[in-house]
Parts: sequence; structure tokens; C-alpha cells
Amino acid sequence: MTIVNFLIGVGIALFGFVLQTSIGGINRKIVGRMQKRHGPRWYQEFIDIFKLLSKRAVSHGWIFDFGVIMALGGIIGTAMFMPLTNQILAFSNNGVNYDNFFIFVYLLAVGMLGMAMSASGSGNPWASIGVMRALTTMLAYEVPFLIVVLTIINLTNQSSLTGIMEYQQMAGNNWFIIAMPLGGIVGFISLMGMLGKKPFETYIAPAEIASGPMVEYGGKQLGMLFILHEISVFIEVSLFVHLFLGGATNIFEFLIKYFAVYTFANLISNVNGRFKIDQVVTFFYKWPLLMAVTQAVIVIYFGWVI
Amino acid sequence: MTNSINNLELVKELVSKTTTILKEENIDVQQLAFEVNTCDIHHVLSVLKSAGWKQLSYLSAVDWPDENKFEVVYILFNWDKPVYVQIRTKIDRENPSIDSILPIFPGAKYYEREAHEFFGIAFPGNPDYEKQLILEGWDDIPPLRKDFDPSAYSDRKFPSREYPQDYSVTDEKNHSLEKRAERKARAERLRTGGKKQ
Amino acid sequence: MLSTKFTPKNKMTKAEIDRKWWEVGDYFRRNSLWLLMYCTGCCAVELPPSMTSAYDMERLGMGPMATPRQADILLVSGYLSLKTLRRLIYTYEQMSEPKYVVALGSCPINGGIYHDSHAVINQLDQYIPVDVYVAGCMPNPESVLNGFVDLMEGIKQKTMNGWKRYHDHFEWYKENQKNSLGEVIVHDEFHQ
Amino acid sequence: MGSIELLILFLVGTGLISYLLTKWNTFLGSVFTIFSVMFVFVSLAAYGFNLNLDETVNYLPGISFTQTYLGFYFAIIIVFVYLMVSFFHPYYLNEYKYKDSYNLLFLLSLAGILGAFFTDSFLNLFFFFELIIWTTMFLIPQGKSREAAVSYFGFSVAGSVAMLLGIFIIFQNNGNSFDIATGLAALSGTNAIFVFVLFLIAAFAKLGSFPLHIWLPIAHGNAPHPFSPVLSGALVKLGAFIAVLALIRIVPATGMFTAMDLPIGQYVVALLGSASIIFGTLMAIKEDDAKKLLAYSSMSHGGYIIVAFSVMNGLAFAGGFYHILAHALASAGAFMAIAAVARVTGTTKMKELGGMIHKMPITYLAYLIAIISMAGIPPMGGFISKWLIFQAVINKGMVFVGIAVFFGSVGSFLYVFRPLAALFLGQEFTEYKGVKEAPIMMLIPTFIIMGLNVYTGVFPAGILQYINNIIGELGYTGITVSTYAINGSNGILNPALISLVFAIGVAIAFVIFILLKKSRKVDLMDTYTAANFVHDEHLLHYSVDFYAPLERLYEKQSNWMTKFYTALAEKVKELGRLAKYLFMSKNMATTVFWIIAILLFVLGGEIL
Repeated sequence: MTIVNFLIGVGIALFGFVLQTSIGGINRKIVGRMQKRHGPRWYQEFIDIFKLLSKRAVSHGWIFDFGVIMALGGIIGTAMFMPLTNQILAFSNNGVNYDNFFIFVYLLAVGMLGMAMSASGSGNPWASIGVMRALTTMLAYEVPFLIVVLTIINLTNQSSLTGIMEYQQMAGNNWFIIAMPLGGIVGFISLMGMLGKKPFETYIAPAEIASGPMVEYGGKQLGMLFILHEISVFIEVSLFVHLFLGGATNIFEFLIKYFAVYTFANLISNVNGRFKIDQVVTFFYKWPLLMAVTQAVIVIYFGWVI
Repeated sequence: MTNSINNLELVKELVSKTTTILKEENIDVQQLAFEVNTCDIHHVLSVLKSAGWKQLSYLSAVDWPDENKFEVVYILFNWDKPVYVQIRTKIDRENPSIDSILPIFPGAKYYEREAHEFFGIAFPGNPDYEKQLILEGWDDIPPLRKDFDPSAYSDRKFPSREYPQDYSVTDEKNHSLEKRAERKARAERLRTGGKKQ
Repeated sequence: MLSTKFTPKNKMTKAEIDRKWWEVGDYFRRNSLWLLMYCTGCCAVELPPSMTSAYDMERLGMGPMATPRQADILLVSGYLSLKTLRRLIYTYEQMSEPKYVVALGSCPINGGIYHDSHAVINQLDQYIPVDVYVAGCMPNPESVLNGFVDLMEGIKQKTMNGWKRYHDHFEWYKENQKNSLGEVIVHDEFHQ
Repeated sequence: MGSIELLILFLVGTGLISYLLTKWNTFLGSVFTIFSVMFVFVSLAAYGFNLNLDETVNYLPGISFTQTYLGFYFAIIIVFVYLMVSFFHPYYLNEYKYKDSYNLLFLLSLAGILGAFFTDSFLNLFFFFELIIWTTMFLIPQGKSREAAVSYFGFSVAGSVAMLLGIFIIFQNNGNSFDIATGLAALSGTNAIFVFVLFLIAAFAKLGSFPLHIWLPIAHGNAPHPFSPVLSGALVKLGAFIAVLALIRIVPATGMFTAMDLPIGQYVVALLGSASIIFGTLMAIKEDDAKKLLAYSSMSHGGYIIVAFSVMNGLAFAGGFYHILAHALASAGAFMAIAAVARVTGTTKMKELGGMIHKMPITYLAYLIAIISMAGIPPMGGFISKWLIFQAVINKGMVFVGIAVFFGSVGSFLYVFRPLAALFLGQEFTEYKGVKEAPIMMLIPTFIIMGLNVYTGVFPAGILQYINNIIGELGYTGITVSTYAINGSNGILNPALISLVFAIGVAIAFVIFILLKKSRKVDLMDTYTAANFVHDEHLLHYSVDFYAPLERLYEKQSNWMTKFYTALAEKVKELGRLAKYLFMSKNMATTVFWIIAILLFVLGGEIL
């Protein structure tokens, strides 16, 4: 580990931010066209974020600020571990890659904890309700997703993302979305939950609980949360690309896959309504969990992989 | 028996049996109004309630400054026999007061507070009829009384915009047919997307 | 020819630097105006057409927001009763700066058809500073959007200083509020 | 003084002295207690790590000691928790009715713990167990409720009886010897199955695991505030000790699951552990009392320990042992933070509390760090152990156990957040405007535990190497650990790197934050309320029924276990009444008749 590794890591986080912000803007345009509108400029999201950073915000005490810093820090830290392709990876040492899958799931949780803490610290009940819903949604989507990942790790005997990528790229192996179709579907549904796209958008719900955890934020804190959101979307979509779509051997492949996955999720999101929070839980613990367990049993105990 | 004509007859019979009717009015096929003595109000309401008119739809008042009376109106509704019954009674305009109907219709609590706020009628029996409900920090006579002048109140309380003389339109040409035709043509252009037909 | 001698650059003063940054910020602010729609009156029905496909407000970078903390524009749509005005002032004070106020319809301008009501105020800019008025009863979506474009132009020209005026003439505004409303923040029994 | 027996005698002696001292002056007695526990801790730490304690001193007849890495590992963790908690005593004892005996019982139970972990004979193990149970049984009702003690005692006795039966079987099997090492090794066949089951009943009862968990929230919730950390951080770990004896050292000759390479018995236990995880998580999410919530979380973590010890490989054992340490620290830290809050507010109900962060920021930080560890999030110790357990579970391909393990891990995030939001964050209540941060003496152990929670998460290598000794002692191969990285079966983890990267991330975020315009400070009550004027902070504090929509989904199923045990208790009571009616009637003659009848029956068997 030298300073170069850390610089690469910061670079990846920055790249993720720029990438997701642009693709998010392009997606807003696509959605606009879908709804027969002109749509905003593709760089609108950048303008939004920089505008927020330029405003004068309010603060509800030290935990309100500290939580935001901890959240953004956790997310930047997580993004630093993310491999972009086989080669572009911040922390690897003589063939040992430190991009363990569980880092992404649990270091991401630090960010979420920081944000939840800060939101609750604002003293606004809407924020607490939003946090409650966010945590409940997390309980819903994580378990089916982790079962699918259990299957993948058991099969590849690797928990490093680059390892899983390379396994899929080897001759004779399919991408896991083809090799394990049920698991792939579960992974995508869980991705929708992770991204907070409709129908799992329950914890934002602007018209219902006044945008949930973000109710008290304005100005720089909200701007930092927008950055956080962009980077965490980058992490989640990249996770899906690496786990199920065979990762990428070069950066263009990565960009194409990333764009396809995010746009697809966004399009599905835009023709759906919103679930109630208990519907989210019952939904995830019905079909996706069943599918995930079926897939796991098929792969682990029968060894049937396409 | 959901025929409303029969229901009207039923109500009339019921009320006339209960009390003396001062005045009766058929408003429409589903609405009836009776004016009764003030002392009979509670009796009539409780009889109607036990006959099925369980819902107090509204309670309010009408100001009759010429007669120097307030007319308090209770509107009841029955979900089985769809007839609205208005029970009206007139009370004195000086120191207006009528006993609360809280024991019969507990929901009347807020209606009575509203009536007190807008007309100044007292409802002894309702523990907090004097609390403010809608008007926050009102400082004048109750606003729905006929002797209250809202325009004067508005002029006194709320500053209005003063326009300089040249703001007002004096040029008659502004309303000429010419301009109107131009506007019409523009609207037509917008509607057809600029295409000449 | 490059000189090796050290020459101090003509340094900008702090005020100048701030002004430069402010101009950069103005670019972002005028291209991303988020609305807090305080749908007080009937003009609110003009907002859905101006937001959806027909006129598409989003192409200007504008969009609805859920809370005053996040929003840039306080959009007053229609008449303001006394009760509403109290809440409006409270909401306005909660917004983060810089903030702008856009008032739709004739009621906030001069009372409109409610000019003689005991419950509706006549002139909004006596209580909070208004940056743009859009006249009409109701203004159609074109004029609503035109109002927003005017606001953007005004931000560029640095004429939309309502929030600064509110700071500078705070006592004057408070005085007016007090005269018409009594107290701005009231106690009611349902939120004690 | 490196002798185990002398340490035990020392504890008994100081217990008596502290009894007298506390009678005279509570503060002095408590400080004396702190020093005695500290002495024991220092002696253990000085001699014990390399098993250099003296075993030759032998004053007590029939009691001899032996040292194992396993016993020492447990002993040092528990003594450490005792030491940390003893700092709390001076501030709490005055509230209790029998405060003078509190310190005595506290020290005696510690003596029992030392004995239990170092003894070499089953009979002494049982004896020390009983000592612990009896002393703690008198400590628990000092809090609020006698019922708690009864419930604790009932389940403990059930466990002890099961263990005693198991010991008898071993005794008979091993040629009338109580020796632990040979006794466990000699087991085979049906005897092994019996002992396995009986020991597991004892372990489950002590650990508060799934079918025998009812006492846990009752006892934890009602125990004195400074004793709850001991119960959860230290005493339930006795169950883990027995679980190690049963699960690892006895392998009953049942069938094997070839797909998972695991004996059926162990797999069933793993499933029970999974049930414990899920049940504990769901109940903790529902709970309103902060201490009971943490008690259910202990139950869920007990499930993790059981799952870890039933997956038969070195990786899982390392995870299990590490989890014992991580959970002891996290749970002690969390309970101590709650105790500090309860000291100034007098309640642990979450719906009555709010906004304590503004008064007790250090306590808040202690709780935050403890729950990060409890939820298994990176820079803290809980992440390492959970990662090891996940590795083992994934490697074996245990899908159904996997569901429980992942569910518990995400669910723990839900329930630990609730006290954080309801107790510490949110609106500041007017009734607690005057409270102050805990005194410096209570902050010392808080800081130490905070530091250790972080240390176990950042540099686990040293501890894991020590755990490798234990695993080697148990006859398995340990895990590969380098200075910073841990090798799992399918990946490598570098906790120090993760922490460093996290720190870098926070530093970047901090720089961004500092560079931007300063924000305007506003009051907590000045929040967005849809423009309503709200003047009561209780209306703006969302803490009652926090997870209501989720709770509604399993509300109906949530108390069937309690119902079952209540029904069982009723049946036992009826049986007792019958016995009372038969044996204890007012008529003297009946009693005498039964006594003689029983004597004849017993003696008759002897004579014949």
C-alpha cells in the first residue's frame, strides 16, 4: 500500500461521482422524452449540486453536521474500494485484491448510519419516519440479495469482486445473470430497492412524508447528501455489473453496462407507483426470497449452473 | 320505505307531535325546515336523534338585524331515510345565549365554538365555547354579524396598494375592436400551431 | 521575456473575490430554481400544466420540492388569508438563503376580488419581500413561466434582493406583520 | 499472586471485607471492590496469557485447577467486564435496599467464575456454576422485581439439572472420574448423544437461546442498572463455554450431511441458533424498554455464537471466539451507556426519553461505538467476527442458516438504531433540561471500552493469533493471520486498511464541509412542521412504536413462546398445589406418614 493506491481510490470515488451525476442527468432527459417533454439539460444534476453547496444552510446542532460528514466519508471510503474493471482497482497487492464483497455491504451501512443519525438528530418527526422506512426497506432487500451472493461466493470460492468478475470472464463460464437466471432477477429487484427507485421509493415519498430523512436539510448539507447519493448509486449499480454482468475488461465496457443497468432500472421506476412500507417487506420476503433460496439450493446442492 | 316523500310526511308528523311548529318550510324534496320555540330545541333534537337523525351536519346562525334576532339553525341528517331536517329557532340579539346541545350531540362542541366566534352567541353548558377556534387573535366584533363592516376593517387593518394616476387605463383605444381582433388572431395562431389555413 | 524578479500580482481584495464567487454561484442558482409551492389559493391549478408535458418547467431546471429548507422559491399562488399569512411568514423564515418569492395572481398584489374581506390581506409585499409578481386572475401557464424567466434574468442582473431587503428592513416588515396580524406565531390548542 | 486458588480465596476474603466497609460507607466499600477486582484482573493478565498461573497451591480440599487457553480466554474477558462495571458501583448502590451485600455477592460471583473456568473436574464445575447462579440470583432482585430473579433462577436450575445429569453420565462412562478432559474424550455412542443434548440444554439456558430465552429480557430488563452489563457481557458467556464443551469436544455419532460436510446433530443445533437469531431480532425490534431491547439482542448474538460453534471448522470457531469478545465489549458498552442515562433520568423506557445527546455527548459516543460493533459495521470488532462467521457459513453452503445470519445482521442495524434515535437523538425534553454528563469515574471505563471496541475492529490480528491457540487446543487448525490481514476461506480482509480508508473518506468529507459557507444555527424546535406552530417537543419526537408497520406484520405471532411458558408455569403451579395438598396438609399425621413412607422406600431399595 503506497500513497498511489489511495490516490487511485480517491480518483475512483471522484470518477464514480462524475459518472453517476452525468448519467443521472441523461436519464432525466430520457425520462422527459418518455413523458413527451423536453427534459432538463444533461448537466442539470451538477448545477443542482453546486447550487446547493453555494447556499447558506441551517444546522440543528453538532450531530446534524457530524452525521453528514460521517455519511459522506463512509460512502467515499466504500467507493475507494470499488474496482472499475479487472485492472483498475485501488487496493491490490501482489495479486491479492482487497475488494471483499462484504466491505461494500457493511461499509455502505456506515454511511447509512451516519445519515440516519444526522436525520434523527434534526429533531423532525418526518425525518425519523423516513429513517424508519429506509431501515425497514433495507431489512427487506438485503436478505434475498445476500442469499444470491452467498450462492455466487460458494460457487466461485471467491469473495473479492475482481475474483468474481474474472470467474465470469473465464472461457466456458457465463455471466451470472445467465448462469443463474433466478438469482439475476432477484439481484435486479434488490438493486431497485437499494437505489430507492419506485416502487420501493417509500422512504423518500416527497408528497407523503416530505422527503423523509432529507426533510431538514438545505444548502451544503443537502448538497453533500446529493453527492453521497450519487456515489452510493455508483457503488450499487457497479456491484450489480460486477456480480451479475461479468464485470468489465475495459472502461468502455464498464460504461456501457453501467449505463444499460441504470437506465433500465430508471425506466422501470418511471412506470410504477409506490408500495406501502409493509408491502415492500412482504413483497421481498415472498417471491425474491423464495427465488433466491431456490437458486441457492439448485446451485449448491445440485450443482446445476448454465 | 325509502321514498323521500313519505319520509317528509314522517318527519312532519314526528315534529308536529313533539312540539308546536311556528313555521314550516319545504326547501326541496330532501330538505325540510321547522322553526320552533327556543325552549323546545333540546326536546326536538333528542326526539329526532332517537328517530334516526343521528348526524348533526351543521350548526350555525343567521343574523336578522331588522328583527333584532339571531336565528340558530341545526341541520340533522338520517342515513336510512335521506332527509335533511333543519331546526331553527330565533333568539334575542342582545346578549344572545342558548343552552349547549353537547349532551345530545357531543360533536357540536366545535360548531358551537365556531358560532360563538362568528356571531358572539354564548352556549352555556359547553365548557370551552369561548376558546378561539378559527380566528386567531381576533380583536373586533364578531365578523359575521351584519353590523360588522368588513371593508372598513380591511381598510383599517391591511394596507392597500395605492396606484398613481397614470396607472389607470384612460385610453379608449385599448379596448378597440382592432386590438380585440389582433388578440383573436394570435390565439388562433397559437391553436393551429402557426399554420395558415 | 520571463522575469526572475518577484513581482507581486495585483491582488484582489476579499470583497472582490467574494463578488466573483457570488457571480459563479448566481449562474448555478438561476439555473436550478426549486419551488416550494404554497398552494394558498386558486392559482395553484395553473401549476400542473406548467410543470407537466405541455410547458415542462423542468427544462429550465425547476422542480417542486417538499420542504422550505430545500427550496429556493416560495411560490405564493393566490389569495392569502390571515391564518395562511402567519404560516407563510413562518415558512419563509425557515428557508435557506438566498431565497426568492414569486406571487401569482392579483390577490397578493392588491387583494383582487377579496379586497374588502375581513380575512384576506391586500398586499403581500408589506409583509414579506416579493421578487416577482405574476398578474392575472388566474395567470395562464405562459405568464407563470414568463415570471420565472424574469426571475432568472433578475438574478443575473442582481436585482432580486428580496431576502436582503428582509434582513435590512426587518423591523419594518415585523411592524407591518404585527399591525395586521397581532402575533405571527400563535398558540393553538391542537399543537400544545 | 499467580495462584488461581489464592485468587479465589482472595475474592472471598475481600468480599467479606467489602461487606463490612460498605455497611460503614458505601463509597469506600465500592472503591475497595474496584481495587480487588482490579488486582484479580492484573494478576490474571500478568501470568495467565501464557498459562503461567500457579496451580500447586492447594488449600481447598477436593478442588484442583488446571489451565487451558479456552478457560483463560473466557476468564479474562469476564473479569474485564466485571472490572469495568465495578466503576459504576459508587453511584448506584445507595438506591438499593441491601446495598451492603451487593459488593459481597458481586465478588463472590466473580470467585465462582474464576473457579468454573479453571477447574479440571466436572463436579467442581457444577459447584462453581451453582455458586454463580445463587449469588447472581440475589443480585438481580435488587433492581426492581422479584419475578425477574425467579424467572432467572428457574431457567438456570433447569440448565444446571440438565448439566448434572450429563455429568453423571460422564462419571459413569469414564470409570467413576469427574475429570473433564478424559471424560469428554471417553464418550461415545448413545451416551455421547445424551450428554450432547443435556449439555446443550444447559448451554442454551445460560446463553438464553431460542427455546429457553424467556428469562433473558425479564432478568436483563429488571436487573440493577450496573449489573445488566455483567449479565449480558459476561454471565451469558458461561453458556458459550458449555456450548464449546458440547459442540466441539463431543461429536455424537449421528449421520452426516455430505452436502455440507456437517454432522446432523451440529446442523440441528445450527438451525436452533438461527431460530434464536431471527427470534431475538424480531423481538428486539418490537421492544420499548432499552434494556430489554439489548437483552433480546444478546439472545440474537448468542445465536451467532451457537451457529459459529456448530459449523465444524477452524474459521467458524475463530469467528465464534472473536464474537464472544466483540459482543462482550459491545454489549457491556451499550448497557453501561444506558445505565448512565438511567442514573440521571430514572427510566429506560424509550418513549419517555429524548435528546440526551445534548447533555451526555460522551455517553452517546460510547453507545454509538458499541452499537456499530453490535451491528457488525466495519471499523469495530463485531464486523470481524461476523465476517468470519459469514465466511464459514457461505463456505459450507448453509442456505437456511445463511438467511438467519444475514437477517440478524441487517436486523441488528434496525434495533440498535432505535435507542440511538429515541433516547439520544430527537427533541430535547424540558423535563431533562437539568441533567449532566456522567461523572469522570464512570467515564473511565466508558472510554476504555470505546477504545477496545475500536481496537478489536482495527487490529484483530493479535487477538486472532491468541484464538488460534485455543483452536489448536481443541484439535482444529486455526486461521491464517498476518500483521494486518486475515485470510478467510474465500477472501482476504484487511481491517486496518478499511479503517484507514474510512478515515480518509471522513477527512475528505470534513474538508468539503469546512470549505463551504458556515451554516446558521437554529433551535431544535424550529423544524419543518408543514407550517404548523408546534410548541410541545413531545409532539415532535417520533419514538413510540418506531417500527410500527414492520411490527404489525408479525404482531400476532410474537408472543406464542411466552404463552407457552406461562401455560407451563401454570401447570407446574397446579402440580405444586397437588403436592402441597398431598404432603403438606395441616394434619401432622399425614406428613409423618409420607416421610416414613419415603424413608422406607429409599432405605428399602438400599437394603434389597
